Amino acid sequence: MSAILTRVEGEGEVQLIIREGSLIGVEVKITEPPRFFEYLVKGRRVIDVPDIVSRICGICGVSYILTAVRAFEKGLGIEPLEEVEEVRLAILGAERVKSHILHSYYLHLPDFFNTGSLPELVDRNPLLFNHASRVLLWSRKAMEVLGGRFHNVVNVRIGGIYGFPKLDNVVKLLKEMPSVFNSFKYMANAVLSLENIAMDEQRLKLMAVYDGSKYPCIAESIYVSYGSRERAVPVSDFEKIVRCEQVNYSNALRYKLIEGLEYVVGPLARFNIGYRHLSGESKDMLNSYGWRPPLKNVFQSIIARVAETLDTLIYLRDFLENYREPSGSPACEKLEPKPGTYIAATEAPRGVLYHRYEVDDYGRVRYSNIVTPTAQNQASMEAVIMSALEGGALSREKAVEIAQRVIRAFDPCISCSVHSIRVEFRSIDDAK
Amino acid sequence: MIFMMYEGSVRDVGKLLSMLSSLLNLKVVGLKYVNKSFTYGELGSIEELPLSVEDVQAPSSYKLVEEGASARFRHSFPSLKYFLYPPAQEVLYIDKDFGLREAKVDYGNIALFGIKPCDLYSMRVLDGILMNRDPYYTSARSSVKVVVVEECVKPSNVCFCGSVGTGPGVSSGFDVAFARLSNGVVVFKSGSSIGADLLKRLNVKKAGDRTVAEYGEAMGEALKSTKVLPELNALTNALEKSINNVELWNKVSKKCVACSNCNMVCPTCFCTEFFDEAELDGSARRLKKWHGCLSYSYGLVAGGHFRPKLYMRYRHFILHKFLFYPRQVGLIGCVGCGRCITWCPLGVDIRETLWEVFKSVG
Amino acid sequence: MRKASVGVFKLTSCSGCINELIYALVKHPELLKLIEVKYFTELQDVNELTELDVAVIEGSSIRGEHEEVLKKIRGLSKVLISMGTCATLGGVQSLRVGVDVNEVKKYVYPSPEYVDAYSDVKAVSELVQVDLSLRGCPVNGDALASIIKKIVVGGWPVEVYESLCAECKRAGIECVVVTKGIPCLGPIVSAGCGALCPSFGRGCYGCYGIKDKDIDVGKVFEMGEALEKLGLSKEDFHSLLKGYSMSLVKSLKT
Amino acid sequence: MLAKPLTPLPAVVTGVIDEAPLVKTIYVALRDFPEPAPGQFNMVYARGLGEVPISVSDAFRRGDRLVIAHTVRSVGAVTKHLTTFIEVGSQVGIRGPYGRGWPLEGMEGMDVLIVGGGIGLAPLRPIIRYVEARRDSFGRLFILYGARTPHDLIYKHELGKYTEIPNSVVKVSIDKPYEGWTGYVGFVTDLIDRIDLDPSRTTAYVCGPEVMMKVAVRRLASRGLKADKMFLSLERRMRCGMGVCGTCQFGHYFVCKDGPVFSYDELMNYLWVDGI
Repeated sequence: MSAILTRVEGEGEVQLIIREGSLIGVEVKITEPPRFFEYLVKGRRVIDVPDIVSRICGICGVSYILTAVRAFEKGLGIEPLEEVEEVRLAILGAERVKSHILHSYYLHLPDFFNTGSLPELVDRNPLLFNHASRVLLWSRKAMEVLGGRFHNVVNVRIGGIYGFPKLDNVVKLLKEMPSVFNSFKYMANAVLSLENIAMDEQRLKLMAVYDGSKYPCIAESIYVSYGSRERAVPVSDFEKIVRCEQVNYSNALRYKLIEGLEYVVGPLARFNIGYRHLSGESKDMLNSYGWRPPLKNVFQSIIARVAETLDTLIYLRDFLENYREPSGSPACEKLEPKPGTYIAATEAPRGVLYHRYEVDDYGRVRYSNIVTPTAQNQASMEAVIMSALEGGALSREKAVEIAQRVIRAFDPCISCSVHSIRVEFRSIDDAK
Repeated sequence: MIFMMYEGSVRDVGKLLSMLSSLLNLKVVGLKYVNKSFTYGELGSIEELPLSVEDVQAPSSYKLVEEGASARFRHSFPSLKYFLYPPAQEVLYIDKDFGLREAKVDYGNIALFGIKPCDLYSMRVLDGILMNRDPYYTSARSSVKVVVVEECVKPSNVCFCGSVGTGPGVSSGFDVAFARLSNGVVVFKSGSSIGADLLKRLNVKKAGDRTVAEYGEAMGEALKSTKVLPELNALTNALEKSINNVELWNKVSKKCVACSNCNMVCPTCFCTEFFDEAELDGSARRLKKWHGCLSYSYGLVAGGHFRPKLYMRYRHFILHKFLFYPRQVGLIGCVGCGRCITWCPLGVDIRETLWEVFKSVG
Repeated sequence: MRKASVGVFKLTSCSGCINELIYALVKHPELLKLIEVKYFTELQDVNELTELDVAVIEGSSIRGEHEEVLKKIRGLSKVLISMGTCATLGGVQSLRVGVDVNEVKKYVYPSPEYVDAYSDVKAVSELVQVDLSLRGCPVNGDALASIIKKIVVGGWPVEVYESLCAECKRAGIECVVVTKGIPCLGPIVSAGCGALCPSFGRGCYGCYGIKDKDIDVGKVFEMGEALEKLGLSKEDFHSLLKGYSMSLVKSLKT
Repeated sequence: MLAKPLTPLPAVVTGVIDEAPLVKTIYVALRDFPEPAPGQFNMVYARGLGEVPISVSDAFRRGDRLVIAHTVRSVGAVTKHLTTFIEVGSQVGIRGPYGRGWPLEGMEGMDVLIVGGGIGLAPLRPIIRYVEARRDSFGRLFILYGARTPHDLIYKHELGKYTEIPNSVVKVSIDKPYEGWTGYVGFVTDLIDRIDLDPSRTTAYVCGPEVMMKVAVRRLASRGLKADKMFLSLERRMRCGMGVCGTCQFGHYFVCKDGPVFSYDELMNYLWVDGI
């Protein structure tokens, strides 16, 4: 039996394989059609790559842009001005706020309120809706002021940005911040005081882009926590510590650690790995509701999202308060791509995002490999669903519902993951 | 008409500017050059005028160079209509009970400062169409109480005001005109009793013979450099004859991609479009925006199109300026500023078009 | 007033336009009271494919099933809207058009035989009649809200076809081509974004697609020539056209 | 100058008549509104959607109010709304009356020839009313009217009554044969050759699609009518109605304020130029 995934970004299905009354397997399938992004960037100028890969995802395009930008800048030895880097991180931050609010409130929260749709949740709790909307709408303005638009921002380029945000726009954003914090806290309260978040320990292996100096975001190392032990490798060794596998039932490309273990990327991983770097204010807020690391269950990801949102809002406030429109050039003018390999990894809202590009003698992309967070989480998604359903004598409807909830807790970004996952189209008719 | 001429320095220009606000209590408005960008707005001081930069213009190219005291600025893309007839205005709010609230334009009392002869002329052209008809223009325009013009001693590569008789000097429609000669001397002349009074209070001395001669020579040179088109009557006759020559109009509009930049920068283009914003409670807003005749929508109606081909719209742009405007308002509609040449991203040059038409059918 | 029944469907795309639609609903929650959402998997669990007043399609078609689904939706809908550049013109995935899809599959997938896609990428209007086309990668959520409002109150948007340059000039932005020599597709690209890229000092790369009413091969060629002088090669110009204006590029042949 | 030249006057719809497929006549009643002359038009505003220029197809006093008829064909966003959603009691906005109408004063004693195509009869109807009210002042009244099919004829209930006007000739045509149609089949302009026309004492008033008007002009000229005795009502994109938005330009004319009615000799230089 299978069901279309709802309240996720993109289109997918979950299939529960039942033999003689007991569950023997779970398949999370992506029904999203392929767009062949690795092929789309083939032959393109390096400078064009960020805008193309931005279109992989309708929520977290900035992460794609910045990962590509980072890869080429690193490889070409370009170091943008500090002010420029701050603007870019602020855009990334605004995107993280947007993504987390979208997911937590619009897609995920209905699960905790036992409603099946956003309109129903709005009906039931209009005040919560208003507050969540205020934060989301502000994040949109922030993205517009800093990056040009809500997604597929236009202001980030290899070597810097295209233009510095206008000071008066920044001032306007800043003016709204107190009410944004206020609204966020209302929403955070609603989430942090939820009493139906699963608490059982799932013994997850976690991975994040992390170098020990700041909360996982952009760094040169990949950090893996196995629970009892941990390891860190340079980003350039990422492809050595994971393995890409295909399983016979779906031929989906999925990622596991080289030892064969499934792992989790995303807010939960970042939170457990980087908790100590969170601001005091964020920690205090969590602690006052009794939340402390480590978070042990994927359903608790929403707690990590709330913490990250607050932390990011604090970062943005500091940025906006200290912003002065610089007079220098927003980007290094000369860009002369050399042949070679360009690699970077960043933390997209959903987790580790890895890009590798091979550039030919003409400065054009010859080959690329883009590993998205959802592709990495897929094995874990199935494993967690499996363990959540094991042994229970659940009705089919209930089983599907639980499976859906697990998947939503991961916040899968299906449109981004599809380019590396085998696709099996199910027509809408069948789904009915 | 013979004007009394005075001579002074750039300092006197600054003094004149402050007199307008201190003495006549006017808001002084001009093309400001602040933070490396141009906008029409209230001038706090003469420092906000582009006095030490020079625009180097060519088809599809505009560069500003810092030239210090010898710099002579002509224009950038915003013409006077950006101020008098803004690109977008809310005109009406209709509430859910069909109650109407009109937008008001109140500019106070204004002195236009440092505008160029071509832009001064464009105001007369727009007056012919909009004055006492469009309430917003009428209101904005009526607020203009004093006009101070800077004559162009050094026109740019795209200027052809001399060909259409709109510049580089002025002879009417202004209160004070000044010209900055290359030696730093500024020549003032008054065009009205207010102007005469202002110059008297400015306490500038009567221009000496040498200054008068230098001024005459400079303006003569400027006029010569901007006389680049065929003689006007012959040109308009040729345009009249060309109307039906589809092949010719297709040829001269070959490079045009209908982007309407020329319409937007043209100081006499006034076409507008109205837009409605509906609200769910039944209320609505009505907005007015510039619309260019090169754009596809121009001539489009539900169920048909009166100018479906690009050459037709390009032809209208040209004919309107040279043939139709004179019949509509009694003035030539092209002021010869050359903005449409500079700001055309494909470098379509109206002078070439006119010559082409002239040669083909003239 | 009877609530308008609405369905939102996704073909090949990134969900970005759907997110703009969600933004429009968040910004104007009163809209939710005037529409009945019948199908919208990103918003609700229970979805049914039924008769609709308005169907909104995101994304382009890359295989036969898409065409069937589209035809079915068309048959059920009074008004069909193609939302965004993918649905309206093909979208970024069209960059692969012109190459045998088997080549493309092999390049990306280890088991290409499992991937179902044809060599073409088709805009919605290539397959079914479209009542309203909205461009943009992504479509602008505020414009979207404004249009939905008009439709909900029983109206229809009055369309104006003009170049991005018109918006750019009205906004008082200095032309990047003329002042900085930066290649910009604005002159041949449809208005709609508010001249976003030029407002950041950058040339338009055409994500709203080229104009469809007054552009022919000759004009595209003229634009290409002008851009080449500014340093954008023909090849890269064509990529931009393919990536954001594919269905128009197809119709420009001749 | 009007005090509020761009502001419509709110008006309540007092009647809606189905004329033909996609065509309705909408009546509004207004106080303090100038009486339109035959051939003038109003800007009709649908709130939140936009304004369209619509010819006045009838106007009469009822008590202290002026009732004005606008015959609207559903072709665009606004007209579609007007013909679909507007009903008795709905509110619309009206500005006007605008433009130069049909020249009737000074034409006394002349034969009046009306040539209408499709919805083009709408602005011509006030001429019929005018002549009927002053029947003795004018010579013969010819009404030539054509539409695509019998269904597309407007004012069906009235067409028969026109024959009752003394000294009138009414001829109606449809473009292609249609079951049950016994009248003339062909273009309305063909009818020009089928009437007894005295060119020296006839004024022609023509309105319809531009191609039809061009044919009419040719036919009328071949029958000996002078250019200054033929009048045409033009259609263009119009946004303001008073010569400021510029979108209705036709040659050097603003169709909204210099027209919409022009004599053929005024148009001669432009009418045959494609897209001028």
